[in-house]
Amino acid sequence: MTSVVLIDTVLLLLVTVTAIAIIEVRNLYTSAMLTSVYSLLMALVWVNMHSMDVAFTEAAVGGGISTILLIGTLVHTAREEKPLKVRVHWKAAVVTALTGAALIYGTFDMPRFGDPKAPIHHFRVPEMMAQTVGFVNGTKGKQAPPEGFDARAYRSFNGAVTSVPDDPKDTAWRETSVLAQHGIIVPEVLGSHPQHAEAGHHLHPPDDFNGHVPNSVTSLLAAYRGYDTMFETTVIFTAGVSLIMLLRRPRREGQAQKSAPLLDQTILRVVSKMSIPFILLFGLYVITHGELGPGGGFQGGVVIACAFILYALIFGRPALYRVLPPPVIDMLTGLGVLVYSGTGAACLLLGGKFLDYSMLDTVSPGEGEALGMTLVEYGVGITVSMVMLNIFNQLAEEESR
Amino acid sequence: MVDVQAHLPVLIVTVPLIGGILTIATGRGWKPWAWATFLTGTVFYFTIRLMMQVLASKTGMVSYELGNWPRQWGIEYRVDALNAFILLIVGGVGFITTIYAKLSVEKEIPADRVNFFYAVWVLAITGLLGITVTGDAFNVYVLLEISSLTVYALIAMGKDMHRGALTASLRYLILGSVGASFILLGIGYLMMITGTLNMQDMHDRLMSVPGILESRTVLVAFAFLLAGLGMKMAMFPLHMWLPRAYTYAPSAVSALLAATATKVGVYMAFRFLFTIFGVGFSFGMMPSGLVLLLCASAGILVTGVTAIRQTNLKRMLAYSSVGQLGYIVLGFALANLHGIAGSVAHIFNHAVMKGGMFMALGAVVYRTGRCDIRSVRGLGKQMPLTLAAFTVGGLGLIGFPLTAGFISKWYLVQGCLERPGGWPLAAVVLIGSLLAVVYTWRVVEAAYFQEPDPGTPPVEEAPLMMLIPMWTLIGASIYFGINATFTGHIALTAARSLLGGAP
Amino acid sequence: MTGVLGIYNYWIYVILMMIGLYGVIAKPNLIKQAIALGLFQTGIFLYYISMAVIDGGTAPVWTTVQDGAQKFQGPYDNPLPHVLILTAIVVSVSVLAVALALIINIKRRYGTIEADEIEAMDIADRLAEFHAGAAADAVDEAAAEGHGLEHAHGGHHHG
Amino acid sequence: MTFDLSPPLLAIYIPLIGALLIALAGRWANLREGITLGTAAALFYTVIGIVPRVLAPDFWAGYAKAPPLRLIEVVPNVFLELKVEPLGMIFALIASALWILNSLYSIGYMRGNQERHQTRFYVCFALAISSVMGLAFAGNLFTLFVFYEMLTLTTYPLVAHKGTAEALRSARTYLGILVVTSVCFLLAGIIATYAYTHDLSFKPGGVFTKALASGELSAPVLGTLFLLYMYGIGKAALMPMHRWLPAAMVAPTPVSALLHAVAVVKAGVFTVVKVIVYTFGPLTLIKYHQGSWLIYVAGATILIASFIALFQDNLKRRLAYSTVSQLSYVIIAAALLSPISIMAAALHIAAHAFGKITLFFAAGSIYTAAHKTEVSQLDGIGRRMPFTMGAFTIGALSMIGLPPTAGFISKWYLLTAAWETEYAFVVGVIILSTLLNAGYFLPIIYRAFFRPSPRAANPGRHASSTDGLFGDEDDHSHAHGHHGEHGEAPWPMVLALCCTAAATIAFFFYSDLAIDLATQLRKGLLP
Repeated sequence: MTSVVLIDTVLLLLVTVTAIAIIEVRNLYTSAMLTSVYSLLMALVWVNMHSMDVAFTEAAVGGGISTILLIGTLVHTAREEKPLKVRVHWKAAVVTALTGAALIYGTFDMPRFGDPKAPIHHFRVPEMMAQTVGFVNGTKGKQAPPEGFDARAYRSFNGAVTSVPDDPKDTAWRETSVLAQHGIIVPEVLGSHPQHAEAGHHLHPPDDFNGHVPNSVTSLLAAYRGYDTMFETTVIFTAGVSLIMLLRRPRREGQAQKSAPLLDQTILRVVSKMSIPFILLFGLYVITHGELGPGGGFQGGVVIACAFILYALIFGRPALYRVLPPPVIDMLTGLGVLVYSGTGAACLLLGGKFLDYSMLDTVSPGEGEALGMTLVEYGVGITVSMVMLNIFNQLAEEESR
Repeated sequence: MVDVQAHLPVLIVTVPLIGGILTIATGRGWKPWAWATFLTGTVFYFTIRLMMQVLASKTGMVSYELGNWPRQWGIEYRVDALNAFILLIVGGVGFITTIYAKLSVEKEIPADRVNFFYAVWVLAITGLLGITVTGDAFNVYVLLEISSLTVYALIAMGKDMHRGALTASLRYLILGSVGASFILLGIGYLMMITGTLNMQDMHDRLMSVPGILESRTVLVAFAFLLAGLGMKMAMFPLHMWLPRAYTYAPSAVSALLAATATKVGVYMAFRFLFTIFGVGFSFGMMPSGLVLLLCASAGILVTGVTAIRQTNLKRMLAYSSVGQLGYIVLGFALANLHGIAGSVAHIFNHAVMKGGMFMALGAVVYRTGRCDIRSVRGLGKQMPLTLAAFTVGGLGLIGFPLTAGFISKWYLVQGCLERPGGWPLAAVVLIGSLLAVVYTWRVVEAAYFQEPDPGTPPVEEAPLMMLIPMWTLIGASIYFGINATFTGHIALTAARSLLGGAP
Repeated sequence: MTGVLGIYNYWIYVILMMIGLYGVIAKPNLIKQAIALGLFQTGIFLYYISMAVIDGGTAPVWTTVQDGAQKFQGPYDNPLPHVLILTAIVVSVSVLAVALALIINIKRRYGTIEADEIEAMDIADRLAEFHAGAAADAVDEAAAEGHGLEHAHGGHHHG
Repeated sequence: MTFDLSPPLLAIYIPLIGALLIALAGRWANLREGITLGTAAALFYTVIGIVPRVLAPDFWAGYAKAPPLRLIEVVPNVFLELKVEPLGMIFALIASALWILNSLYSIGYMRGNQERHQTRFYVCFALAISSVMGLAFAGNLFTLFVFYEMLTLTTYPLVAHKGTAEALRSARTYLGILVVTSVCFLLAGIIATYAYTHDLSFKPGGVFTKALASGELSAPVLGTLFLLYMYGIGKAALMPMHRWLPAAMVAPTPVSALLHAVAVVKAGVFTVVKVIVYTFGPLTLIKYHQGSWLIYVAGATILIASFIALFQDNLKRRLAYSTVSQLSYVIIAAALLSPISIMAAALHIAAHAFGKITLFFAAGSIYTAAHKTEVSQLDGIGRRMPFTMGAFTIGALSMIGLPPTAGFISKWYLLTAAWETEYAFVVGVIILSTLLNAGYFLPIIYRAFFRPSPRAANPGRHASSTDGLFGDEDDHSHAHGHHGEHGEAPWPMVLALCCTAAATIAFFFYSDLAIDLATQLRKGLLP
């Protein structure tokens, strides 16, 4: 507990300093590299807060993709910012100060950091996790918690919470909070009450996930909020297409492509040739394993894209285009979203609602849920990797002109 | 096979989504356009059926739980009279604008990326539809980003790739992202306090837990949502991105945006202010009514005057759009039955009028290559139908009787008068019409009573492919000005349900 | 968690956002603006993730194998904000990509990526457009007057 | 009693169809103008056919119960609807009758002056008449407003007809004042009325009684509404909203004649009377002591406008200010709120129409034949154009209110009403304005008949002092060539103006129909 806060405090200070440096430094390359540092620090912050998936993504996106994008852009634009006439932009400072003050004002009534009794920890999400999905006890489909289910009783499911008595010091703030006064944050310790112990019989035995996959982030991402994720994939697709629209120019046939300058570097060549298959394999693993541990389509997709980018860097883009011609990349970009939305549509065609994976049970009995989630993860992976590759290609082509 | 009726809400979004992605595989030439037309036509058909379904249902509401997850945990699509109406507008105008787009896109967009253009175009419509249909707060944010990203790209394509389009797009991107971030933040605050993301669930929590509404967190959430939405819907004085964006965007894109994008922004404001926070909080406990009324009034007057001073007609219409948005904001900020009804009706009426007017300007650009006030001189004779469409649309903006604009004004003024001390607001609404007279009449005078500049080659009437969509919208603005029972009924129903709190 | 430490994370997020916002408004360099926009958004991510933390909690991956059976070892942090932020991160990188593409194009067409210089060029563009119109108007008016004078003149002769 | 209300609808459709046919026949001038005349005749016939219903003795007994002719529900509970009543009947009758003569006159004028865009002119004219019919037969305030605005819009192209900078500027003033007043005040008043009463229909006795009785509406608010209406009806040219009328004189004379002496301005005062009688109700206004200010404003308008007219050298401008002052006769009559005065208002709408159109016709004839626009140019013209100036004299007498002309009848009723209501102010205004009227009309007649025509005048100077009202320079140069040799105007014009002059006199002797209708109107006012 305290260790989390301690590390958190230090890391966040570092992050803040980096952020200031990013804004203030005049050399844009430095700024870009600091952004990368910033992202890695952020990834550490996320890890510290137990958000493995976000940390993974932040490292891949912030440390990887964003930096590539920024450097790629800087090559074509400018190295340095123009020196500013004024040191402090007063208008901006005032706007910023006011906005910040408003936001800080809002924080005073917030549940404190890590408070287990914050509404978000005992309202919908616990209910959701206690819900039964898939084939459980011989019945198919999703079942709402039984009548009389007390969401707060989930705490007994969430183990330790109920057994930890409230530290009066920790809860002192609640007395002053309007939220606590009106019961939005439940002051009494639940579970110790006999009534809740009785409610406990509705809960599932602790070694059963109620049909959920173990990584509850994936469960939410690909199942409960799978529809959001479909659009997240579409956002990436849109970015890819927008980039094509904005940057691609008609390709002149027979144009002399720059030879790959790194090809002479034997060590690089050999090492990369050896490692690329493993990177690819790892990407696939990350996608597939998303149900069990951190990772998923997005992170895996980025890893796969990196493999291709590495290939292009070492062996030149013509080599990459022999493997993956640009039209194929374009089509694959869309294919990912199509796989995702196609899965949803398949559920619909099988008689359920859009993205109702339990319908896939007819295809693979008992594992419809898992099948659906794997399919959509692959969809995400394909689109993400191909869009990233496409972005890289656009920027690189820009360079070769 | 599949029961379309049962899945209408989701089909409205997924059909154009899947279809939009397939657009990139349709090759070049007329095919992407035909495919996009087919898609938007299908969507339009779905929106009509959904509207009928909503009107026929006893609860006045259609709910669809995606993935069959119960609505508190999954994502719910929830369609009542209000969003069915907005869907109808987006679907209908989207379809008509797509038909219109063919010629102007052929002329303004490089041929090798027409398929990408239409893919993005269809996805933009998808995003707008998705925002409108959903009942989940976070889903709104995701779809908002889809529509925003696509719109940035569409604007950047620019009229003849004008370089101003790039800066316009980037400026919109930055402001739009800040706005969207504020919305994301507001949603986060609300989620933290209520523990849920479903709009109806949030509302129930906000209503049922005593004292929660006085919490500083909710207050800040409200303020930031309002600011974010204000930027997205280009509410004065947060409209800075809009005039440029509309001016430099390709003609068809201007028409689409003017008719749908800001309207969906307003719809979000409806949902957040009325459905989530409830009218009692938004307009009772918060001073937002006053703030919005002030912004709207100032917007109507200032942008009206600014529009008069423009020589570029697209820019003029863009400022006019900000002003007309002021009417919509003013209407719902009144927070009474007729005000809200006027606001809802004006969403529709302005969409058809302004869409038609931008199409008319697009036709002028198509023929003359320009759209400043001088380029329309004497065009009343050379392009009679186009200029007539522009004039009729302009009469609608003025609020001339028997045009759609009059209906909105009728409700709005009524709403103003129902509010105690609302006389000055009624005056603002009416003075706004007068400003519209001035800026519309400059064009009418130039087109009908002035001779073309010597040396300008005579031009032909716009092609039928442009005239038909243009006149469909303008015709609708006349039809719904003469017989507004449909729009009036829907607007009043929506207003009642918004005031009742439940969608 | 007591006192200020209880909302420390929430203050840091505000500070990060505000650093970003300051950059967006104050920096004329477009790339700097894009980077600042990214910082601004990360602030929000920090807010969401902080919300998910539960005292004594662990990552919301529900499996540890003990004696061959999977066991819960709670409490777990709330997975919902994590999911939302995954989406938001993806959105922010997409926005960044489009912004950078626009900036590259702007550099191509304007030759600079400093907002104030671009603004000046835009104003010059519009002024040129406006002056062309105004000049034409002036020519028209002069022509109209000349025309009128000629006629009045002619009239006198006639009389 | 059953109302067969389709004729009023027909009265709107006939000019509309006429407009369509005129547009289609645009290329063949004779056919086009034949259609215009035919349409006008058909319209008059239709309108005449409605009269007996209104004159039926039990008209008012069935009025309240008779359903209006509902065309369409525009907004829920607000209909576009028509309903015939005596006041509208008078207005429709005059407008349709004078359209025939005016069409005849237009043919002569437009051809004589070789005007351009003649098809547009005839089309807009027919559309304007259609709007006038709608206005006259409007069944509620909403419908009234719709046609009121349509009338503004359809007459705009007629005012801007020449397309010169001067014409456009004047047309802008015209549109500006009429739209500003109607949108800012009239529309606001109508919507406020709806908000308070949810009743926009025309009822003898007014619609506010219930709201006033229940205290929902207070007397000051009623007064404010009254103010909104009176200044909202810009077409009534109540000072200071009168400026559009002199500006509109830039239009071709037939437009000035029918529209700005009859249709448009009469639409204004007609609306004023209609609102006073059917929306507010004279008794309500008296009971709550509202609206007496109108008498003084109208009185002031009469005097000031007459005074300005004295100093106008441009003939049409002088006529325009005369119109402003005459319109306020109607308003002052309506504002007296007595049954007789309301009758006087209705009769003056009719009486003034015949006289004023004659005067405008004469002015147009003079312009066409002699290209003269200024009063100071008219020396001796009576001997060259005896018919024109004879008719002009009759019209002028009617304006002054001398028998045997139409003007005498309405003035008589007005004086009676003023006497009865004991408004010495009104009696004074009438006497003074009669003197002023004589003061600005008689010198013209004197010049025309008793001064020798000029021989050595320099027409060029006159041409440049026309204020651009007849701005087209070509016309002037054309005129100089023929100066001094002109006779009467083309025959259709002379025929038309003789007819209107005759009608002005006939109205004095055969005023039964008008008085019957006015009496019917008065009957409705009695509880």
